[in-house]
Amino acid sequence: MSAEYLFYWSMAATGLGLVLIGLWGVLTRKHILRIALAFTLADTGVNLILVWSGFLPNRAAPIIDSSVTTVVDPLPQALVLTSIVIGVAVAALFVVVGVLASRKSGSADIRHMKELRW
Amino acid sequence: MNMSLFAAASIGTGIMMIVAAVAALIVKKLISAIIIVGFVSLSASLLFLLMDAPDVAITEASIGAAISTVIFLWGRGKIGGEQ
Amino acid sequence: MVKALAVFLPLLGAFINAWLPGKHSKASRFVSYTVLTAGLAFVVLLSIQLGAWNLADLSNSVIFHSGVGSPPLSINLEITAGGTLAALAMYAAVIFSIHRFALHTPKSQPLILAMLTASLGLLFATDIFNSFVFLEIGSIATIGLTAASRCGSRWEAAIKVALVSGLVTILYLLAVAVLYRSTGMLTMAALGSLSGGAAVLVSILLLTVIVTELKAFPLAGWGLDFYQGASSNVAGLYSATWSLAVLMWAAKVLPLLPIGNPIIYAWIGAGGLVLSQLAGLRAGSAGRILGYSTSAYASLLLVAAGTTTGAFYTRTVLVLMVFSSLSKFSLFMLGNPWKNRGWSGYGTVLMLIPVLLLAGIPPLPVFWAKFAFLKHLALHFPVVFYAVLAGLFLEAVYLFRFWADRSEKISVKAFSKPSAVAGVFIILVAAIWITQLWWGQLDFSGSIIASSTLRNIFHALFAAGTLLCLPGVFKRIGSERNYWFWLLISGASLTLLPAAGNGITFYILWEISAFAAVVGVSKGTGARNGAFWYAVFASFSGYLLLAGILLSRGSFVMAGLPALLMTLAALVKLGQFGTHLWNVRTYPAAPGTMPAYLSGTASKAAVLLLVAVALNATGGALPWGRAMAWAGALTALAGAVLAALAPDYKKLLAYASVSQIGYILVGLGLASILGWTAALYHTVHHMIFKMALFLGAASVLYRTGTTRFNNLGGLVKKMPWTFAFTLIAVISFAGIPPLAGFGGKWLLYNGLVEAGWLPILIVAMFASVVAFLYSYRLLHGVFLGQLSPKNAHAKEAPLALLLPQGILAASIMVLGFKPTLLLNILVPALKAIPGLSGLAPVIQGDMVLTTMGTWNAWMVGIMVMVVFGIAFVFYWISGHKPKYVGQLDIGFAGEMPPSADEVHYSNNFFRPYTRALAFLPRIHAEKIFCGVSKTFSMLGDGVRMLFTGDGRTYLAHSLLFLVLLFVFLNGGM
Amino acid sequence: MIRTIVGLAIVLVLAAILITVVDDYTVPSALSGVGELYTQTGVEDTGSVNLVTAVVVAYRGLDTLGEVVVLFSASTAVVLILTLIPIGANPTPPSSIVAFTAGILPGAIILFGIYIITHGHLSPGGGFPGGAVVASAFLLVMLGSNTIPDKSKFLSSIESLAGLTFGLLGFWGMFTLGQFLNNLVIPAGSPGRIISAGIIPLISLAIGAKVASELSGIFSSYRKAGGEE
Repeated sequence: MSAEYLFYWSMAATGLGLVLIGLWGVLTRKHILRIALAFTLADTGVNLILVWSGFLPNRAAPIIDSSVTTVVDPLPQALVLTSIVIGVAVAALFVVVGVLASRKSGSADIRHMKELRW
Repeated sequence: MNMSLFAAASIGTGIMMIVAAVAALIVKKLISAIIIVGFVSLSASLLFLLMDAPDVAITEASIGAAISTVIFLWGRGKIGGEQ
Repeated sequence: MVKALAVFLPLLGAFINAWLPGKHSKASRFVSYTVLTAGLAFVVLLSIQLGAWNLADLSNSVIFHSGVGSPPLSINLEITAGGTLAALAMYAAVIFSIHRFALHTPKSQPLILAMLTASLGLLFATDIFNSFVFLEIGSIATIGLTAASRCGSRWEAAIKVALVSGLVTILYLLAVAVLYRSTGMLTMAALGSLSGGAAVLVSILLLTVIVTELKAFPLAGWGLDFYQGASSNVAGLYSATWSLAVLMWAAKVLPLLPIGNPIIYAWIGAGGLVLSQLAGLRAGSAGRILGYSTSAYASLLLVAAGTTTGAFYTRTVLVLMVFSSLSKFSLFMLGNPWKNRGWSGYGTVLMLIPVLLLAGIPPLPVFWAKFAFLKHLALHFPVVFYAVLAGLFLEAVYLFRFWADRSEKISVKAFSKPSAVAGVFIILVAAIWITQLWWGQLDFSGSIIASSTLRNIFHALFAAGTLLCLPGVFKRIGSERNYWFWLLISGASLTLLPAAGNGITFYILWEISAFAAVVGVSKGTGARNGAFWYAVFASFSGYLLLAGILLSRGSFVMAGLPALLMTLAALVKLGQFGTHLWNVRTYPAAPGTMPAYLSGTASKAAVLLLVAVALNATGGALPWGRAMAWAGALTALAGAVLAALAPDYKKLLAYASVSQIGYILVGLGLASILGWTAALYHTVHHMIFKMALFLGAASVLYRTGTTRFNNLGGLVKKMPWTFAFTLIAVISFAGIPPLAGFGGKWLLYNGLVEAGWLPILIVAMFASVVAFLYSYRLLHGVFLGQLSPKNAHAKEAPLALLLPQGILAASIMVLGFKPTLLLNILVPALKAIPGLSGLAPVIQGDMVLTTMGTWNAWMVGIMVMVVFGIAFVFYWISGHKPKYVGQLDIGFAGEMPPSADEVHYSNNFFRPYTRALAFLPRIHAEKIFCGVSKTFSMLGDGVRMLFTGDGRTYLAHSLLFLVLLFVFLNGGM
Repeated sequence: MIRTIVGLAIVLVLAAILITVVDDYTVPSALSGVGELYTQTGVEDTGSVNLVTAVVVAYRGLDTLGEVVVLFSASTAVVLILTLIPIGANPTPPSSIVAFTAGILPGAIILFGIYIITHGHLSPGGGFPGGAVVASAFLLVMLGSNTIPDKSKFLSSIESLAGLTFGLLGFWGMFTLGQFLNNLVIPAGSPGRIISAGIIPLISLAIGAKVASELSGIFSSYRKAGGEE
């Protein structure tokens, strides 16, 4: 296993790990903000994986000038820019709705938000 | 060699992030959790830099780490207290 | 230019709107309306340019380029012809509903416009990541609108949408990463070039995302909660814009997924359809019911994606999804819970149109698409076909219940009047436009009933029955509403029914007549429940018929299973004992002359169906004829017993109707010329006397306002003509010569003896004896005995009700004395049918000869009259003088009469018989039905245990679904 | 407890699936697909030296527009919800350190943000990070002041104007070149200069202004919600 290999795949592993931890948190945490935090973690992980999907070791950032010709893929980075901003927008809304929902149900515990069922 | 340094950095950061992520979910205090998640975001922006994505790194640092954290802190203040 | 404006004008409007301060809501409304109208105009232009009016070819499209360069480098939107039609619907829905948001939350307009932009974007998107961005806009707008509405559970609904959209984001971006890493492209077309592990991964991720977003079972939980919790404005807008967009997007993506064999979609869809609709039966709130319906349509989409391709797929999906979304939109807008300002009579119908659209009842547009789709399934995917049919029936059941429960409470004001009118207009235009595509399938060359004689008999029967009900339509009492229009529609399509040349034509006319009658019934006082039962059984029989027709390739020619299904359809429609529940609930509830029409005329459609099935499938003799005859005989007996015990005039007649139908079944089951003669003779006869009786009941109701025997009696003095006509009818159906009823029974018994079916003969004869009981009760309870003081003011029925009765009574006399008038037509026609066994009765003058004996109607009539005359003379000269006392004159008993009702002699009239025959009603069908419905409820409850209400459970569902998909796909590969 | 274990099981199975399904555990050596094309023709096509900005603003401008709408919707929704339902809390007065910092830093931060925005086509940065930086300056101002700034007319004007500008720039491309959001409606100029890359700087400005004003709007309505008791 070369250093390059480790470098490359450790990125993916970190991203995947964050996604899975985030999903686990989403499934198991009770506090509504904890769930939002878990989503943020998973989001970060997904963003890492996305950037990684266009990443090549031994290349330069995608800013072309006279000295640089071999760069990494710019597209996933562009996607991740979008994804990060979307993530914060969703988080902002989630937090607001979560705060108000917890005020309505008198607790931030998601198990108490089961008025709608069946 | 340069590459092994990169590998060490990325693996180290990665392990740190994963540990932090788990900690964020199981730590008692919500405020610690929020700060830890902010820290994970900041580390992620380091990884973005390592992956030759400076644009993403800047954005993650300013939006993911800073602004998200502020938002969560606000939410914590409004919900009040821990679970 | 036009392309860009059609998609992005709402967005510009949103930006401008956000800038306008909230106080000046007029200005922002002006902006919204301007932008929406202009955008709509551009969409119309586009759809004309693309030739979208021609549903047969929706392949045209224009490309909307954006950015620099061309795909895959840049993004484009493909504006398809079908897409423009969906866009039209979205625009229309927003224009229709935005004023309501403007009233309640003026500042929500930017969000609505953003949601519209997202829907349009998703509709036309061709890029995977671009779709993601639009998906996020849609979720955010949904969450925002939900949370900003004024509805108690809005936070919970919003939280669940937010949770799910968070999960969807993660799974989707994972799919994007895998797709990009392995193909280097993000266009939808790139999905096709995936292979190996990446193909599996992207497929399961995207399929999970799609099924979650579609709210298809089993991932429907969050959607149901959302529909239940969101305000009806938001839910309505959501279904017409965002939900529709997601459906169309899924329809676009599903065929592109590298999933191997797309039949897996059909399995997910069909299984989900049945299970979710079972759970839907138990849904309580209006929003949740419509949520289940949404889930049903999502499942249908999956089935379509798994079983159809090409232009057929596009068209089916488009019509189904656009119209179901629009229907749900209007139901949400109409069923608005906090806008109930009383309701007007139009409300029922206004609400029924979308319900019928959703249930796919002809001739509404969804039907055509559904029919073509089901036909395809029946031919190629029989198991899926049965599942889909079952699911659709269950959906119809709870939709009708929704209608029956809710339509009391709706107000036309929920829509402004002009927009309601415009909406109905739009639906009508769309219906006509869509119908013309399939119009060619209709066939009126009359090949279903080959014999023109039989055809003409049925034509005449239906036409006469409808016409005789018409004079009385304005004699309504209490809160009964106008029903003549629906009676006319129903009667007209019935009259056309015998002319149907193929299955689809027959089915359409059948359903139109049934559902027009449903509306008619619903106009009665407190008749919602009756209408509901009618609707449920009508759609049950309709789906059986449809299954039969589709399995026999759109025709009637197949023996075996298709013929059996159609026979069952007819039995349900006839009210065969066991399914008679709807008769006895519907007939008494129907207004005015409607029961006469339903019992006398409309039920004969089922006889026609039986005849058609027998003639086409086997040339006359159905293999299950004997079973049918048994069923008929038992029906006759059980119906008669229940009729005798009925406490209500109309109910008694309803049970009597069930009973009499039994004789027809016995006759048809015999499959001999004699049996058929008896059956068809009795069909005509039943129509005549049952209409006379129900019209008599209508007259009594009209004059006294009640049909309870306890409150009736002694009306002979007040309503002598009505009594006379009823008497004639009663004598006739009791089978007493000289009137027409005797002949039918004589022929039938002859037939039974000829076939040697003696046990059936005995049961049928016993039933005739019981018939005496209830016919006596009928006469005595209503007309004879003491006049209730409440009815002292009653007078003779109005001419509009009396005249038809007179005509019917006269025809009973004519038919009684000259049965050969009918038999001369009937017998030759039946003799020509090869499948019927036995010898034909011979007709010589007034004499009818069979192997068993001779029947001379004139002679019998005169003899009976002579005997009666002698008896009457004896009675007269015996000088018996009864003492007439008032109803409350029971002073000699030393008691104060508690109330007139209880001392009425009709109270517990048949108490001795009730005791003696108690075992018969005890096994009556209600219990069986209770059992059936309990079973279904339990199943439904079991299914809905899945939906725990905890948002995290729904996320777990999605992830488990993903795992199962993986297992399934890897197992299959 | 059961839930924790079931959650863990689900997640582990997911991990197993993801790991077993991937059948290519190599390190790629060359770009494939569109990535390669962007690196070859990106500068030529758009005039932007920073390829990420070229993709964000020019090639996939539609995504960016959509993303701006995401932010717009979220901000509108937050403002809408919080104006409809005032939820109270006790605003704490800023500490002296915060107040001091808030007096000095914002100007510098805003300048930095504008630099990031305007140099998006030359160096790392662009509308999103720049806008976020500017918004953080606004946040600082807000934290440092005792008064509760409304989501003022000024903010919503900037928000709307920026959005409209973005949209209209898009239509400009549609009109002249037949492609929505094409950045070459004016000459590209020479790559590497500040005035180059067609209208990318303009679009970046619009994005930056939009992002900054949306995020500030969210903050200010948070703040407002906290202040109304």
